[in-house]
Amino acid sequence: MTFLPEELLADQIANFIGDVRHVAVGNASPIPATAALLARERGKLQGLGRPYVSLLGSAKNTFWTDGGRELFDCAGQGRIDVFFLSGGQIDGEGNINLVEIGDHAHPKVRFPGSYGSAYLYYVVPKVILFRTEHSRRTLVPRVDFISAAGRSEPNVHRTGGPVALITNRCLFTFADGRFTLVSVHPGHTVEEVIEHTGFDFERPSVVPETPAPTDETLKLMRDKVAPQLATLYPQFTAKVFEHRESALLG
Amino acid sequence: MTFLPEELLADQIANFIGDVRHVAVGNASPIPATAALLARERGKLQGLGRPYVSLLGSAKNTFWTDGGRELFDCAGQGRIDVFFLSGGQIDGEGNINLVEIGDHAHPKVRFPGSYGSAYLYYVVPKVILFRTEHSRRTLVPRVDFISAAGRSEPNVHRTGGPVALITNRCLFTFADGRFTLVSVHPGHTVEEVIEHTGFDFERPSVVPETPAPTDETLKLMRDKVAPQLATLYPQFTAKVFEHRESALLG
Amino acid sequence: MSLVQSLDEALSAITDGIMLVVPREVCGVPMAATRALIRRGVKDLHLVALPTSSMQADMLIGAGCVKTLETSAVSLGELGAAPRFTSAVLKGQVAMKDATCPALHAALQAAEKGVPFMPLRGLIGSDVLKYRDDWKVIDSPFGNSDPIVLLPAINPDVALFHAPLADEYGNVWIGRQRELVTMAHASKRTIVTVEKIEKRNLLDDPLYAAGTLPGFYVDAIAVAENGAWPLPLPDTYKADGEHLALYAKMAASEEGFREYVGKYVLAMQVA
Amino acid sequence: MSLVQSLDEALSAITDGIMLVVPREVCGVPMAATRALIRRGVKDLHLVALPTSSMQADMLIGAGCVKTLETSAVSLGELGAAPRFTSAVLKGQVAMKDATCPALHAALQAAEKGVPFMPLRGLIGSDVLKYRDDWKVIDSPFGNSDPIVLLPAINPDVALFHAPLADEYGNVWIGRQRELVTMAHASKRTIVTVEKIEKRNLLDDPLYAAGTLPGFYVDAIAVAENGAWPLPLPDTYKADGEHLALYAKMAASEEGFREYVGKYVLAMQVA
Repeated sequence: MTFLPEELLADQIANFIGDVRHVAVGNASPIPATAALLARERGKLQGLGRPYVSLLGSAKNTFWTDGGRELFDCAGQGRIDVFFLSGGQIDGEGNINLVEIGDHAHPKVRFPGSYGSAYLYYVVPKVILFRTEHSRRTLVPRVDFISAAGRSEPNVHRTGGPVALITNRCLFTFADGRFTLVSVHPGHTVEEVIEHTGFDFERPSVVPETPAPTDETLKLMRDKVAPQLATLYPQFTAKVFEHRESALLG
Repeated sequence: MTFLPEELLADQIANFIGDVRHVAVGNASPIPATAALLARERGKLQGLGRPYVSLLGSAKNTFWTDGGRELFDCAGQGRIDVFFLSGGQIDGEGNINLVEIGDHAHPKVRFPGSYGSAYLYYVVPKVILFRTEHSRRTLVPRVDFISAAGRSEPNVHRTGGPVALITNRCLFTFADGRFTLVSVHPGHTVEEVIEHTGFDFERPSVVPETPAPTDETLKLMRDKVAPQLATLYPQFTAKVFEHRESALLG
Repeated sequence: MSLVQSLDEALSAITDGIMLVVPREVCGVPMAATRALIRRGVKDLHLVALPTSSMQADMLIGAGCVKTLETSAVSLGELGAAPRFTSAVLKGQVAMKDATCPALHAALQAAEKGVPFMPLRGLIGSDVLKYRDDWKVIDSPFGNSDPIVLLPAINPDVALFHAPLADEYGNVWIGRQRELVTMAHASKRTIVTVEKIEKRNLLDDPLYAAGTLPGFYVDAIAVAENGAWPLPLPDTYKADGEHLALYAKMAASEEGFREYVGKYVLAMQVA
Repeated sequence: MSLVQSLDEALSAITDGIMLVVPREVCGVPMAATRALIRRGVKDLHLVALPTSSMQADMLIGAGCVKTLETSAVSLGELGAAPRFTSAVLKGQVAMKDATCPALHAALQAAEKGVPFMPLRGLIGSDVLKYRDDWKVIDSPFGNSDPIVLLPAINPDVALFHAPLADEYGNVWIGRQRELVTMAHASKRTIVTVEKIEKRNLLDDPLYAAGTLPGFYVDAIAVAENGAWPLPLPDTYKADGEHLALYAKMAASEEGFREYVGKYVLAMQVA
């Protein structure tokens, strides 16, 4: 079957989610939400009854009844296995910047702020970084402001951190403070990834192409996931799952 | 008018409550509850609309909706002005013992436990101690176990503590780590108080008699307070306010 | 296994030696579950009574289920001292970790928040603090030679309580009894007995949702009608004062307590 | 003065220079009150947005009401950056105290509990921590060379929010939005706007009581119908997306923002 880039990314993210108990997805994150719901549908098919998926912007898909602190308390209890973060800048050590570009005293660009990243990055076992603009502007040698650090000293209590970074061009994994290029999406090249990445990263001598979603996965996304997404992400759902003709990828 | 000892004590306690915003009364404390409600009726007469009275055992007379911690959080916020505590033992430095008598490793007597005293005694500005058995068994030179200390070193953050001790025989105030005998209840004597008190205390050369409740006060208690108490303390209300004939004090 | 189980199935995670947290009398004390645990003969519990207990702790201690008791007080209230508790403490049959109410609330909140400790005012100069070598005093870094107590988080293995209502998704309506939420958040597993289970989703109704512990935190539910008896269930039923007086009287002696257990615990059907 | 007041009366305690805490977008943002504050021209606020804000902080900053902003993020969400916030930060017109969401929740909980600080995991190695000289790092006395951040309590002068319903005793139904309770507990005064006031006692109904902030904590209430507009009120009404888009467009420039304020704030009647 043909598929859209969004479907490729969601499939890859769902693979990273794996078999876990609870995936939480922040606001304005339609592709991670698609991936989380896909993981849940796969869990249903295997009779697992997991993961539990919390979509933070959705009253229907969250269980919170203890106020805004509950998400963070829940993570602190070790009850959130996967979360997603992005960054105005992301550097090669996995540091993310959601605050500003330029000198702290006189920044040139201001982003909204760190949200919960300075906490969740440290306590959610699998944080999947997500940035659809893969450029030297976003993937930098060193972030100007560390909203949350990619790694910590050994004596720092840390139960979480980044495990992967997915972009519009490729997929990296993260371990021991370094990114490793795992695969390049169809239509993109390793050279292109090197050219547009501001930090050094590991890579095998032959970098495979990111595998296309299987027909089974595409059907799950389109038939089961899309209807669940429509209320929270109507525009995204319409574009990716309803009016596909306009944007097909071979 | 004639009155019962309970009415005398409640009147005295109400005077100590004074003009405050919030009086909280623990479980199984009918005389302090009477005093708190009397203070509220006096406030109404003066058009003050205070104090707010919380009776902890009563669903009708508490506002708590945040679970068992709310009472203590409320006190920590400085929103409880008056509370009442008792002790299996109370000593001359204002220490109270709600835990045990004897050696800690092998106690001879065990009380229920310290409840919230080890906290509330430190953070409620006016704690009124209350012990209807005034004897050398209860008022001791030194408590065997300090559930809560009567006073603290100057560097210890402390916004509360004991201001008075009322017994079946007399009324003490507490300041600078010492009790002072203020008045002796009708029918009792200073000598008797000295004989039955295990700790030293200050006293003026002439100790007055605890003044009888005024007719106005007795009417307030009997007409306004008693009906509010009846649900929570039916036996007490019946004994003190309904079947008074059997136990009148001249 | 389904979330909704028989009482004995639901309680199977309460094994010998675990740390078990239970609520105070006004919150929904799981008395049917307590009787089932005594029938099964669970042993060596580290019982955390948040922050106090009455008949439940007294029975569990009397039946020999408790190795360590962490609480602020145990008493039968107007019926007097808790006799089995008092006897066991005086005989050294139970290890006491005496606390004060807000310390237990705060230590559970520390576990809820995933932090190693919580600070608390008060306590300084008390023997409650003196005998708790697991509590620490530091100079507050925000003060000036200002000592403050730090309480280590309490992370129970299991939270157990009784509630009026659950739905088929495991959501439990707890109303104003919010320490039950903290207990569940702080504990590795949560087991709930309820008066009834309704076919609905409590979280869909904003009025119910405000007083609901989400099923996400709940590991097992068993229906136990009148499951707090003879203690009260808030907004649902009152205490059975006559039976409580009977308990106080019988439990005053070791023999009387055994007779009580024989008659009201061992001989009773599982709810 | 009665607890129920006109909007301007109720807001009179929000004077220049105070510390004001307001909730995030999904909790009931007091927008009618925000417009009234801008009309009155309040200045030099230390605004704590718990833990984030959208149009409310952007407007207060654009109108020159804010001296210090303490929050984890300000954004118009799908409509993009918050333009007046962004401009003011880049021009140095507002002093930023950048935080992270759970730190603000925890610091308010510290005030709620009357403790000087709360510990929090995470943060170590971040520039959020680096630029907060009011936050301290200690070696946890329960760890082994285990650094942990201590956040000083945030004790606001006033908590301000909008809710669906209050009763004549000042009890306010807040449903699941429990951070509103913590805000009120942590603040010296609490001012609430509501859609309506009913003649009843919310605490008498266990279903309502579970989601009620007791009037004991409330200092003033004003009725402001549709008082969160154009933002949503949970379980009551949705956001006015069209108006929000209009705001985002007009507020993109200083002049456009002035025009917006002239048209939708200054020219509007007090609710």
